[in-house]
Amino acid sequence: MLSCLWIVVAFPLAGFAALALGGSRMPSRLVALVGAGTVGISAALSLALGVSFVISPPLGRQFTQTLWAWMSVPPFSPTVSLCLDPLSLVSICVILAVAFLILLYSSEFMRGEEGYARFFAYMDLFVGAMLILVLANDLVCMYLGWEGVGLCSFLLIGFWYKVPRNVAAARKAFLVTRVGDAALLAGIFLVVNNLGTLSIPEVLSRAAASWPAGSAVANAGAALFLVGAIAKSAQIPLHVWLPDAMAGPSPVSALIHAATMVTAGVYLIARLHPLFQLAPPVLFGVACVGAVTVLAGGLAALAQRDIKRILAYSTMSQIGYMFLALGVGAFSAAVFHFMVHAFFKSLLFLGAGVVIRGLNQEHDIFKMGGMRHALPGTFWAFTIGVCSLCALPLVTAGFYSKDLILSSVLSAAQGPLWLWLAGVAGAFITTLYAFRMLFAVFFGEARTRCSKGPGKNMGCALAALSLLSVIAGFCQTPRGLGSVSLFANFLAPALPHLTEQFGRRQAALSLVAAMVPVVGIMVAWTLYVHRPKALHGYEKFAALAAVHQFARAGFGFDALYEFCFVKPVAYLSRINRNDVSIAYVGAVSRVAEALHYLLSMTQTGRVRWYAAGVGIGAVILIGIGVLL
Amino acid sequence: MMLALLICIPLLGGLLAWAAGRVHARAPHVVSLAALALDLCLAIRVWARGNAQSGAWLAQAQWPWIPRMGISVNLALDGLGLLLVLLTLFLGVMSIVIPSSEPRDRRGFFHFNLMWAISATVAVFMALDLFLFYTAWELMLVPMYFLIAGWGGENRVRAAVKFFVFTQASSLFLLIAIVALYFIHGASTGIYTFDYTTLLHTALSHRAGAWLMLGFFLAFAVKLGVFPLHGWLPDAYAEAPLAGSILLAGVMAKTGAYGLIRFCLPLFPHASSSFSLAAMILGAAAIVYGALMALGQTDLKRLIAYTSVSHMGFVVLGIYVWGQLSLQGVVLQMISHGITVAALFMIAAALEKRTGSRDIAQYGGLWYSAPRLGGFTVVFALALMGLPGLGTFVGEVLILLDTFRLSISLAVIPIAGTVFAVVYALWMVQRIFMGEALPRPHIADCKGRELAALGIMAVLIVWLGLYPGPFLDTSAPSVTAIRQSALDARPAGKGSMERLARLMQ
Amino acid sequence: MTTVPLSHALLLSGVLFAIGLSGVITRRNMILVLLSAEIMLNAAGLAFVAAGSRWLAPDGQIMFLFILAAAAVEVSIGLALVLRQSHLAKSLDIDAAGSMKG
Amino acid sequence: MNILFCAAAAIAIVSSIAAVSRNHAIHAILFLVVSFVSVSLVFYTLGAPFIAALEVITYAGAIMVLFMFAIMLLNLGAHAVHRERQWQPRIVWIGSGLLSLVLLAELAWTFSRNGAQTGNLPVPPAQVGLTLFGTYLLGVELASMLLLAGLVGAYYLGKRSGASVNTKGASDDDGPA
Repeated sequence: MLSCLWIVVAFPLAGFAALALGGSRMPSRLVALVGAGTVGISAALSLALGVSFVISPPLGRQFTQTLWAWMSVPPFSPTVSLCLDPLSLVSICVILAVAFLILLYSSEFMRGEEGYARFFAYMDLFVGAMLILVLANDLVCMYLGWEGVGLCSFLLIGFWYKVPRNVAAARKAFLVTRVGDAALLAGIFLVVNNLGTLSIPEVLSRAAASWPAGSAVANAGAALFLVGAIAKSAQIPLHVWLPDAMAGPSPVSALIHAATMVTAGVYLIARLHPLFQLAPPVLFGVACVGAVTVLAGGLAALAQRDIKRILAYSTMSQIGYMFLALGVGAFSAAVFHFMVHAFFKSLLFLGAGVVIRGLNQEHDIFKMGGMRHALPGTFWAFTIGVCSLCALPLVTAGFYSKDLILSSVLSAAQGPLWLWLAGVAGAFITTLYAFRMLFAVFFGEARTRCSKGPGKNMGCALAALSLLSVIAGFCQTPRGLGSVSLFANFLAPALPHLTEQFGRRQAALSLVAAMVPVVGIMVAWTLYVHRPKALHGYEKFAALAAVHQFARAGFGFDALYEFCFVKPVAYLSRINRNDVSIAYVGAVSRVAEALHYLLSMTQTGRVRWYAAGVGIGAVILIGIGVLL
Repeated sequence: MMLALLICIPLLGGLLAWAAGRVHARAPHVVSLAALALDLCLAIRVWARGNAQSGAWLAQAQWPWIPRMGISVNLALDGLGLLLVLLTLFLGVMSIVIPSSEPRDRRGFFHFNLMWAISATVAVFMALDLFLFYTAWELMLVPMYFLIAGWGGENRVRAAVKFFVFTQASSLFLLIAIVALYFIHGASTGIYTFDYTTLLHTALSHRAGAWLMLGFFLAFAVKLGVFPLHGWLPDAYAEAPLAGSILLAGVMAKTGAYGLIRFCLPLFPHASSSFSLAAMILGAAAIVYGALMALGQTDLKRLIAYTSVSHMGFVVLGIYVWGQLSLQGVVLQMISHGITVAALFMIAAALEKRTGSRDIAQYGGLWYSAPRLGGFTVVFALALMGLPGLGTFVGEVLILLDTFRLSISLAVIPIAGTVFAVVYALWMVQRIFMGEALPRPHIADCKGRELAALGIMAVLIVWLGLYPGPFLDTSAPSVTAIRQSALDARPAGKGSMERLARLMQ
Repeated sequence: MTTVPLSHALLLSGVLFAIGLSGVITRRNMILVLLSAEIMLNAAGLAFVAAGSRWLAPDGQIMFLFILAAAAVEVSIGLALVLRQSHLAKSLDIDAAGSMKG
Repeated sequence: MNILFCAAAAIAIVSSIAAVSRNHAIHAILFLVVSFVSVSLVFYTLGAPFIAALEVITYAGAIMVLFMFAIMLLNLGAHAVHRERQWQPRIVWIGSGLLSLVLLAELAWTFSRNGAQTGNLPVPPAQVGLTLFGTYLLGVELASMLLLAGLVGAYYLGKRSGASVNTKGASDDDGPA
């Protein structure tokens, strides 16, 4: 059964091939069938694989399938090989499940768009690349998937290619992530040079054996991988592409820029965690990046008006939580949050998609309102998503995952208290912006008329994701609440389990953390619904307004990069359009011309001068003969 | 015999095509296509058969030519040469088969020039006699000059003269170096010969070696378009007719790299070793500089030309790193770059034919009317930037890995260069196919022969990217042999590479 | 019979040649330029004859004969040109022939 | 013999200098004749009587007559001497004289290193003739061709120059180069 692993990857790629070659001639129903069907089959197959994996686990709880030798230039011989272990199994199941639901949603959402087949082709390619990234047993093979998802992200952000803004956003996304990819590639080079292998398990075991903890080479390698992860996962300071990436269709934002691709950085660090454990400063750096991003993302989300940009900053912030967890060594907590986040964030994006479609591409939440009545089903789904995002205690999946992260931060040896405080503050801000969005969109009076509601396919997808957003948390509950540890135990062979210390202090602080969302909801209710006028006064304070502006602009990173990199490069290439480095060609011809001019001056037409010239020439020649 | 056939078929085909031009306007096209296809089949047959044999040389043939001066027609084909011959013939077929490459007038003479240029290029890849090599090297130049000057764009004469002067001037250095080598070898051993294998172990003084090496390097570097010597390149690439651009960028640039690998480094191992740091820096600089220049271009063909400068930077870097990986990477980079750049020139020609302009600002939003052309452009633009899964990635990653192994600080520049590559590749695609559509409503999408040619090339580039095994295996023995022969001659720890490596530790 | 040292004969030819050269360069009258050229030719012939005499070979004298033939032709053509030019330009000034510069 | 050579050489040098520097064309010609005659004497001392005779006959005789004819055709009179004086201020001789002196110094330095003597026997005209029409037959033929070409050329130029005086425009067109 496990040997069918390659088929899981092959199906979406086959779907891509079919759609790319013949998609333009297929009827749209067939396109959707091929596009979503191939992913659906893969999803079913992955579930079957999961069952088979649990029932009869392979040796070492790890199954490797080498498909072919990619390049064999010893000592560099990457292979195209897949590896199924608990981590990748969980990941592919989540990815395929979410991807299938989103494609189901898209089959209705995208109907009538120009490039319907193109959309599904890209999506299938994306799923295939994501599966390669997750399943790869080889660093270079992983890089293949890593770049592949980046490419699909580029193609899909620029899906509506006629709008220059979308095109620029697509380019920006690819460029920024490519900066990280270059670092990742350098990291791979470092690893293969020092360890002589590319197979991930081999790399990890050899690194543990030959690199002392905290050594420079381990730090350098981990840091390079971290840069790659930061760029891909839109963490500060390489997060600038993610808000712009919302130019793509909503399902794309849901699948790529919320559920799967952006969490690739988290997956990378989890996958290579022994390497990071050899580099404690880098690991601490991961936590810091996470904590900063949690806060910055949340604050920026609070200042946005565009519903998708709010969700984008929210995604950043939530991935910040995952980084926080990774940084303190709670790898399974990060993966758990990855799974739960995939469900509720795609739910939110899909819900937002319904609203936006219903309001004719209206993105501003303050021009929406009262959608509760127009789209009741969507309202409930969205509410579930928001609650899960805010980690409403007990009933939502988000609570269990976020609680696990915060308690891990608290009990981790290297986690100082301010990391936990940042996490809790982030949770409060999360609640604030999430409910601000919910209240603005679904409560109050309708400012725009809703023209279209979700159909059958979209409804199914929303319902399934809502369900998952609620129940997914119950496989891992904290000690006080049943102490279920299915998820962490399942991952244990791949990811070390962080043993939580559970004392009175932890319990008290956990309780505080759990209550934060409730307080947050009340504050949000007060600020945005009950007494909205309270907020209007803030503009009087220039400092506050400036902070608001600053947060809305994403803390000025865009402007900074524009000033430091984009402008100089553009300026250089513009002024040097005619290539100064080959100006010497012109100089050569000009010197020749000048010589020609000089020589032609001797051509006077006076015979006596010519005779004198002949005489001088004879004198010189004979003189040379005499002197030599 | 097979080797002579490989050279002679295009030669005769060219003559026949010229003659056929008097009979019917379409006849030259058919004749040269048939000749090249036959030649390609022969080359593929050599490839299919060759792997069984052991040793670096797959086929060899020798006839006396001017025995008194030690000149013979000495042809030999190893894996490296074979791959490049295959590339030459493949691109030759592609450049003929595509309809937009067909000129309006003087078709017979056009095909004659094309075929002779191809034939000379094939001979360059096979010649083991330096005199024969030089003859073929020069023979390559003349038909190409006529192609550019006769059927090029607006500034064709200027571009052709620039091309001719540059390459001819640099070739003279090559000639001087070859003759000097001939006499030095003759003086020291008493055997006056142009035979490559005999000359391989000529004892040279330090200074003589350095000067001769520079002579060789200059000629090859100009052909390759190494950074400060690329002055002719953007003009010639941009002004040449489609088939000329494909041959120039796809194949002839590779003769420079081939010359470096086959002649420059093995003949002068000491001098090259001291020179390698400078050459590597030139290569790394070219990667970034070419990318920057590509960003600023408004002419599509010039843009492609500058990306070519950038990619040839990788090739130079890989050659002078002189590692097994990097050389294998160079071979693969040459093949995939040849295919990529040829495809991009085809696309540029298709766009030029349909819109009547090469100015990128004149394009925009063309995806709507030509999605297939857009798709191909995306694929080959991705190949330009070295996306994994496409051939250029394999080449780049192998080159970069060996560079990284040699010196991390040197590797930083090309790795950063790959980021620039994203900018120009994506920007190119987006400016042409995306954004707001211009008033011009529709252009025809590619179909028929154009579709087939681009499709085959796209399949090949993916094949190279995902399963480069057959290509790497073909070139491995010859690359190992050449590399080893140069390494054996080189004293340990004397070269700048070793010094560099020590510096880095 | 005492013989003349070869160097004396060659020196004489050198002196005559130099005189002729300075005449060619300096004179503006075309006829006198031709005349100076005759002196130079003659000097060259002298060198040949002297060298032939040194080896007792007839070849030097034969060379003089050839020079003589060339001089005869040169003078006849040259004078014809001078006549024509003086008709056209109404002057014997050789610098006036600068208008022929292409 | 040596004295004869030296005397003849001295006369040749002096008369050649006079020939190139006289302002009156006829005087110059006459000095040139003197120069040629003295050079023919030098030839005689060098053991080349045949050449000495030819020098007198052809150079001093035929060629000089040609010059005479040309000067007479051009009708150079006293005004020509005056114009010549205007054209040739003494100063212009300095440059060319210096150049010639340098050339002469170089030649002298080269020649003076040669200590050989010229032959003490004359080379008889018979031997010259035999060699001329034996070894150098081809050269003789070429020289005759040259003379023929000179003849035709001089005739043609002379004819055109005569025609151009009368009908200048018409004759300029029909002449092939």
